[in-house]
Amino acid sequence: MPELTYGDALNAALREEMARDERVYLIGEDIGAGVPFGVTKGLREAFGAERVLDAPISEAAIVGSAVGAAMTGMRPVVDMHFADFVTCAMDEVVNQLAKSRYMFGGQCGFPLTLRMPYGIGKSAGGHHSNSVEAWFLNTPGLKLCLPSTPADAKGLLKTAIRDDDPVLVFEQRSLYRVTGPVPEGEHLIPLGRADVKRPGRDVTVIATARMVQVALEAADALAAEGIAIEVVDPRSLVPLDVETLAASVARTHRVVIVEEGPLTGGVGGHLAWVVMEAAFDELDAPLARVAAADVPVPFAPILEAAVSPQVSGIVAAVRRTLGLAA
Amino acid sequence: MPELTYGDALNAALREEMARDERVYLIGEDIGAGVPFGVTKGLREAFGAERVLDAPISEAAIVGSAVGAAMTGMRPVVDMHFADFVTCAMDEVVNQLAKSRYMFGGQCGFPLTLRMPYGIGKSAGGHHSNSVEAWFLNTPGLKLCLPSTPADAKGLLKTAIRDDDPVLVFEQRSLYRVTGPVPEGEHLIPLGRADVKRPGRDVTVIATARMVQVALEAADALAAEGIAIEVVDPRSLVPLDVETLAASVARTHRVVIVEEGPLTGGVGGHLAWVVMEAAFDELDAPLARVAAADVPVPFAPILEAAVSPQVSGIVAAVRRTLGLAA
Amino acid sequence: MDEPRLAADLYRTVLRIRRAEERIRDLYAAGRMPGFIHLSLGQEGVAGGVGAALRPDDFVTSTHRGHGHYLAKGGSLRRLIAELYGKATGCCRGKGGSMHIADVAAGYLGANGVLTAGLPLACGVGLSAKLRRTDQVCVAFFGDGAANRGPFHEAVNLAAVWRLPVVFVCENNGWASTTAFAAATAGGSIVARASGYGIPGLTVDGNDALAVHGATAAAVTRARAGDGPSLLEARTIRWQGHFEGDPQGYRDKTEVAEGRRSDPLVRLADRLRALGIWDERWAKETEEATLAELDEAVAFAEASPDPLPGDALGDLFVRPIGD
Amino acid sequence: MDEPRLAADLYRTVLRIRRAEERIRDLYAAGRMPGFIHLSLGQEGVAGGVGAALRPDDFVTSTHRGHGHYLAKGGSLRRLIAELYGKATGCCRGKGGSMHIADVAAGYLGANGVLTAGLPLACGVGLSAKLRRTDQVCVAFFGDGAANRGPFHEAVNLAAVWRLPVVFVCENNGWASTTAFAAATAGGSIVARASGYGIPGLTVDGNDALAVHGATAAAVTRARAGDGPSLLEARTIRWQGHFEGDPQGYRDKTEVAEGRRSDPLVRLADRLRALGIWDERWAKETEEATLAELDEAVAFAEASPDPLPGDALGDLFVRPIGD
Ligand SMILES: Cc1ncc(C[n+]2csc(CCOP(=O)(O)OP(=O)(O)O)c2C)c(N)n1
Ligand SMILES: Cc1ncc(C[n+]2csc(CCOP(=O)(O)OP(=O)(O)O)c2C)c(N)n1
Ligand SMILES: [Mg+2]
Ligand SMILES: [Mg+2]
Repeated sequence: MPELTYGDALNAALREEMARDERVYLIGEDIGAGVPFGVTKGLREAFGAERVLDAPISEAAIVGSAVGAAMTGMRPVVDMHFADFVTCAMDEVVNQLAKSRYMFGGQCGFPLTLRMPYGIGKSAGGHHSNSVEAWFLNTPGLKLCLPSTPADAKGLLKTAIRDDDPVLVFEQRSLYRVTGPVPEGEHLIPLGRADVKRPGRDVTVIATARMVQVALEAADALAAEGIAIEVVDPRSLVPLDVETLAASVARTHRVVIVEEGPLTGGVGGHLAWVVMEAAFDELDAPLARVAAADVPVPFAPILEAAVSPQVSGIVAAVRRTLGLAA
Repeated sequence: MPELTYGDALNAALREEMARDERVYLIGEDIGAGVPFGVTKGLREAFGAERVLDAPISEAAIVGSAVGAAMTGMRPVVDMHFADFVTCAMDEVVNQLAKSRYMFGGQCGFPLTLRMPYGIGKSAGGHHSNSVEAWFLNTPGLKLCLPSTPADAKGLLKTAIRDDDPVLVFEQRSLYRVTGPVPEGEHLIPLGRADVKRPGRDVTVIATARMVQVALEAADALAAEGIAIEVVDPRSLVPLDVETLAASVARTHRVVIVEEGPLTGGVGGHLAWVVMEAAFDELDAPLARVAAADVPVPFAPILEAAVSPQVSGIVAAVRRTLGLAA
Repeated sequence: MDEPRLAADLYRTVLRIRRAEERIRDLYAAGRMPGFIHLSLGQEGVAGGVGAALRPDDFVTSTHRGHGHYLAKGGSLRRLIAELYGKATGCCRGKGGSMHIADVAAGYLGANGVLTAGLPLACGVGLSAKLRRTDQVCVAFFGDGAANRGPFHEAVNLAAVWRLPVVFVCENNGWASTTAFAAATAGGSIVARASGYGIPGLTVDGNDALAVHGATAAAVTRARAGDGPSLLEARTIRWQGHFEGDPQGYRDKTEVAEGRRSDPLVRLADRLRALGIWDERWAKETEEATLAELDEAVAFAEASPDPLPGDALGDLFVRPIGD
Repeated sequence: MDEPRLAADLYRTVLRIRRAEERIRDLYAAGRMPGFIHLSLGQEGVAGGVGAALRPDDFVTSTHRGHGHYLAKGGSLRRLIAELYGKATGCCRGKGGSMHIADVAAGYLGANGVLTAGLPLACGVGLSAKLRRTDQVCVAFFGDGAANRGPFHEAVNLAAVWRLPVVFVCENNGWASTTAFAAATAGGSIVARASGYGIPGLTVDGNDALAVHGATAAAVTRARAGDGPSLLEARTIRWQGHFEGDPQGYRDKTEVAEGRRSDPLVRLADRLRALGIWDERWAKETEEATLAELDEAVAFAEASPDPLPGDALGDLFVRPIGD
């Protein structure tokens, strides 16, 4: 299996789906040149400027137009540039995209994929570092996935594009250059199928996207002291694979939930709730959560690191869950 | 103590604070005429059109301008018309209002009050019925309160206006005509102080805004079968009075959390997490949640009722928590 | 189409909207319909004129005041009324309501509870037509108040720079709820903004359905030919309150009284007379047919079943979760 | 101010920005500064000309390319450089960075990571001045690309209809990242949009700091007098990539080479020569003083302490939760 970066795996997914279905087109700012993260590079050359549309800086019109196109036979893939800027198209995502099928009484589908490059990394500052998936978790009508590896990136993006419903794909910015094996061609990962990234008997650690990588580092550190954590990656939050999560908890009886966004009101609260609902009696200890501090993301590297979830934080939470000194 | 409607209590708060501090001004759409809910009626006559500003339909400019005014000495009170339309000013709330003080390194305050008429009621349809507070719970830099009674409405709004930080006041639309005793003049309710709306020994029911009223109805129904629920109203979600919640749970050992918005990713998940953190060992049964279904709010009364949390749902959840047949 | 035929058609359409809106007003007042209702009484000339300039396979994105737009686009009166009743037979199966009437098959891509939201949607519909190599056109309706929201700017610029087959139709009725046009809008008109985007802008008397038709037809022809969008501003008058039940303390009663002198239906009748083809019998038959259709539609709605509570959970996804 | 004095002042300001941006470019390339950097090299004439037309108690809202705006508004070079280093002594105590420089006391109300966000803010600053009965003015800077976002429209309309003391200054450098101006913007110019709002619009050569100053001063006078906003479009050239490190595959190298012929600093020097007041010694002293200030600022930043990790939790609220 070839090794690709996460970014190139996404590029391959776009390329394959555009070749497969001419209704698929891309729209965003500066995507013709592959800006800002290289994911769309070479696609304008391959498919023409008509299918790789460099839009004006008009997020509301970019997303809104894609909603209009989706309801009239096209399958747009929208590049949000930075997920932070979804704030500039919030109405289009929430009131038009997510709700219209339902409010139309099911008259048509809205097969739109919204690519959301997000997250903390490289001191990009408070307007370019946010995790915004919690907003959309509370917005019925959207499916959400967050790939953590190059293979998942390809498989989930391809699935998202073929889905007849709106899917938001959250791509953690710092993962774009991470490499891993990626199946060639037809590689589809269904939404709602979690993946155990590392098995372990002691504690279930639930994490998505870049937090999976951080959790895997924590797993190595903990393995050194004989603690085996199981890293479970839900891969999609809507739909959510409750069964796999519950099965893991039934084995470990202890749970740590890791997320990159702020703790208060974060997706971890929802996951904690789901686990509790599904496996309350299995829990031998209170659930623990590791999340960003409840502040915007600051600029200076020292501060940025101070607010972000770190390996050390996961290690401490796992130990706490096991009743050990943190 | 005079009886006032919730709407008139808010009106009194605005009137008193405008009289008290000339830096306070109101801005929104059609507020001069007191539209849409009558909360601002008479204020233009009392304080002049310069302090009760009828803006163009330009939500981004309404909120954005208020942020600019707040950082240069004014204390704007923004009327969002319907909280749903905050989607049209999401960047201004999230990236400008919530973050700027922090990102400026604390150079100035942003004393802005954002009034958010929200929620389900009277078949207003999917674009005029939403609970959006969960988005802002995950947005550090904002304080959030949700008054449930006329007295709380007055006391919390007055406090919000005097607060040097941004405060979002979520006013459930259906409460505007509910009446209750309201203290005259200087009546301030600090943020972060929960209120036990009805004491009870068996189950703690946590609810805000209109859900408090529904929970109180459920309390009556349950009292008839000898079950005494304690209805605790956090009143503000940021800051959150964890102590009062935990103390109640320490008495009842059982918790039902009620919210008006969709279950998945809702504020109830956060509250469940907080309760678990604070009182895991006190819990004799899994927490239960009552929330809206995970769909947009439909139009037809039958459908609207079907998706909304009802007294019957709370009663069933309480019984389930007690191990009784629902 | 020759003018007599067109004028007669427009008369029929405007009459149909007029009578439907009047009936809705009365039914709503009688408590038969839940929710909020915004009527287009007085503004029917705009809907009629625009609708007549479109093909069945063209598209429209609409507003909270959209009943007339829907009917003029070939919408079903039965399914409209049933939706306003919140019945299972409504065009949105009772999930939408007045502010969210939609009929994708009729090319009516939704009223909208969010002002100005339809303009970006229309750009995408136009883009879709372009990419699918059809010559379909999309009209985006919006009010004078809605023209002050940002998506107006983004959409008009996008359509202009990409030469999308979109016609932006502003119904300027002088009011945005309680706010007078001039109090909220700089520049004196909406159409004044067109030149900044290098696109044609045209003001038209919105109460003259024939004039609206002419202006729209020209803009549609241009759009179909690939020459890009136009901005039309139809000046008209809102006879009712902003919403049904609006006490209207903010406006002078004489305004509507004067406005009624420019009734688009009367003006069409006058035009038919001037063309020498007005026929009392035809008018009577048209009136009767219109009322008969309406009676039937109301009866249909009344007799239709309510949705079932369990229906509330359907229609969210094409592929429901768990399937 | 007489022209010689003004030209000399502008020369000093433009030089200060030029040397600062060059030094930042080099320090960033050397890995001394984290994050992203957008430089205004080539565009200093706009910042200089605008800044000189403002009083210390006036305000500016700025953009991601804002270092020059800050310095021209009387900003502190030390605190700017320290912020770019992410140091505790930076103007935002290391929490902002290049895209978020802010200095409220200097009337510099923030660079912004969100394009166009500064325009609505500026309206509120203008409204605040009006309500507080001062005659302060706020300038909102934005790029040609940012002019296509909705808040541009909302803000310009609001300022126009309320006659707010705001001056909208578009720096049109021909590019929005990799996207050429004409590919994204209908109408041929930004200033063409002014008439739609009934406000004055003026195009000015952004590389001619004196011309920028003149146009801004007129707009500021108008704003101070209560006559409302103006829209200026300063045509200029971005010498660097969009951000430092941008490979710029999308643009022709000759463009910048040609642009450099219209160097705002050289043009000021030429003007001083034409006025007969160019003095080599003065120029040398000015250069030396500028570099000395810069050296000192860099040394200050280098020597400054990093923030403490615990500082990350502060500055969120005026009244922190739990207090
Ligand atoms: C984004 C948004 N803001 C505010 C509202 C509330 N609202 C509904 S209709 C209306 C007035 C609209 O005026 P106009 O666009 O002129 O249309 P008209 O009602 O005159 O047909 C307002 C403010 C809304 N629905 N959406
Ligand atoms: C709302 C928003 N959309 C997109 C971006 C990403 N972005 C940053 S700068 C830029 C180009 C800006 O062009 P222009 O406004 O002309 O300013 P310039 O860079 O030329 O100074 C883009 C697309 C952003 N920061 N904010
Ligand atoms: Mg209107
Ligand atoms: Mg530019």
